[in-house]
Amino acid sequence: MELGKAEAAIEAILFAMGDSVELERIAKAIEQDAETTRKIIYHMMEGYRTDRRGIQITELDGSFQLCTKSELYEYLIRVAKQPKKLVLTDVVLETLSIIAYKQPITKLEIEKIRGVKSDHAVNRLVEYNLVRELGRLDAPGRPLLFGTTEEFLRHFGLHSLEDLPMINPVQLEDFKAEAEEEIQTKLEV
Amino acid sequence: MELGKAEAAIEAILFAMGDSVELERIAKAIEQDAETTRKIIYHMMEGYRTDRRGIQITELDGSFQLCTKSELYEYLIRVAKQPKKLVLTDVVLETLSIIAYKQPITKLEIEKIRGVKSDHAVNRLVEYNLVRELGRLDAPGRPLLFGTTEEFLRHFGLHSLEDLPMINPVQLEDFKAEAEEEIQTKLEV
Amino acid sequence: MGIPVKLQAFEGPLDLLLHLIEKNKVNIYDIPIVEITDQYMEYLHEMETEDLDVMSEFLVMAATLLDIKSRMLLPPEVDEKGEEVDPRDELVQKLLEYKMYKYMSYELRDRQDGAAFHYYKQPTIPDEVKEYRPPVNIEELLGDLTLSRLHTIFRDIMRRQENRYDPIRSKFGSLKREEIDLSGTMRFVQQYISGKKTCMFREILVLRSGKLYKIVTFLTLLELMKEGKVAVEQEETFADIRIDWTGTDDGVSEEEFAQDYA
Repeated sequence: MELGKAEAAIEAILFAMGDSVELERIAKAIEQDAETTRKIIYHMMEGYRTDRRGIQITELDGSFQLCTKSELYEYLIRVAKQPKKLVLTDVVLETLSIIAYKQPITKLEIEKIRGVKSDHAVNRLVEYNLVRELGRLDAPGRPLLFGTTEEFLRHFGLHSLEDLPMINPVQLEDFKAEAEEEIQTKLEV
Repeated sequence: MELGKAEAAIEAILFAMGDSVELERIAKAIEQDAETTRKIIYHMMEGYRTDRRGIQITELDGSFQLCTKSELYEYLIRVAKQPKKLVLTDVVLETLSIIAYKQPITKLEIEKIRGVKSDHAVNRLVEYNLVRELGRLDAPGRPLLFGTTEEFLRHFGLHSLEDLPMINPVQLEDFKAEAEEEIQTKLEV
Repeated sequence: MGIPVKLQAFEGPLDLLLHLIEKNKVNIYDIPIVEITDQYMEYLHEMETEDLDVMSEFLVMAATLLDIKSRMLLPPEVDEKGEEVDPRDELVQKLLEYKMYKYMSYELRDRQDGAAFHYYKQPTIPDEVKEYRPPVNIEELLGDLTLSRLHTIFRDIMRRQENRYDPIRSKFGSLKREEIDLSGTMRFVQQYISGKKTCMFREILVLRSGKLYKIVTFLTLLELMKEGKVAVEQEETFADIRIDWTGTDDGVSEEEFAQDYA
């Protein structure tokens, strides 16, 4: 299969599917191995970068999906309905950040960290499709385990969980340093 | 507005809308007159003609729409038809065993036993032809009753449901006694 | 003295504690437990929440703070390595962890704003492609699932269900939510002690039922000690506590008490 034809096929597949499509499925459809397919897609991503293109390919945890470029948003809202913006309250965001970093995690563990019941927040997150049940923990009561969804990655513009903003060690160190300094000052007084 | 930017905006608009969009709406969105806009779109249509593109713009009665190129149809079928590796999850297995032993049974009763929603699992089992609807219960809401299929018997080499290994009633009593004992212990502490 | 902060704004006891620590500009590693506990209790008094779940969580933290406060007064405990144990350590770790996730949630919020400007497209797969279902190979699907395995699975489910079933509570018919009126209960406990002049802690505990009542009773006792209205004595750990009323204001007499709470 010629490269141009492969690119055309992949564009058609991503366009028609709308949703994200796993690398393996694309590879099978164009009858190439996964690595070659990945290279082709990365090459295509370069091509979409030109100013003349209004769409791009985004990678989500080993899957690929077409979407519009964010800088064209202003033109889109003139024709398309503005997508409903999900407003996440502090409570919900806090719960989400715990799930994102600690997944798979049970409600009880979330509650331990937050110090308050978190049922409501977890249910909201499942409803928004940002969080899903991953299975059950093999422990008494077989509690449900929760983790984030692909929609979560999309919503926060992440390509995989590894893209999660890291807890900045410098910042945490800063907290510590500050604390120590204060103690020092007090001792000297 | 620069030509490249206009093309990008039009591509993004057509992509996001999915349906066909009238020339006038596109023109308004990119703040050009209809004639200029039409010229830009015709120019874009030329660009899509290259072998590397998998989508194209079609004109429908003064409206424009993005769609996949028809010669790539076979790739779409290949993606869609790829059999996903089916696995029976724990949830599905649990549901199957409950239906096998408790039939005829409603979804609600299954959920009571499992303690969680079981729609998905029941639907899967019906799809696999291991479980079927047996009729409706003569109760409010007339809920559906489920039971196992002939396929189920065939697979397990059973001649009838009576061949199912029985649950020992003594064992069930044991479970109950165990549970009560545990609670008793907890209360005494 | 009123506190000009909406209490509902706090998501939980940890959130409130962090606020107090920041407001007082104190070091999280060296929390002045006496001041912070006092302020925390003050907030608690101001709290007018009907939600008992929320209230009990704040009360549990209050009990923790008071516990730390009392342990700070005792000679320092020593761990197996011979190092002094700071009673505040566990709380500090919890606060730090909570603070970290709170900080990360702000990071996530920022990310969300940047990611909101993409449009995605609905699938436009031709119907005949969309409706295609590959045939299910049942033999392959069921694999080595045997009847005895199915039987074991069912047995496990039934066992789990029995474990879930609580034979004692289920006899109650319906479960009532624990209702407790905080200030009323505190008044009740104070009146009981002042009426009796001398009584035992366990004696008060059995007057009413419920975990919340026990917590509130304990808190009230600590409060009365702080105000110098009672003197307490405990012979050994876990022994009953003897309470003597030393307050100046007249307590309620036993007769009146009996009338009020008969």
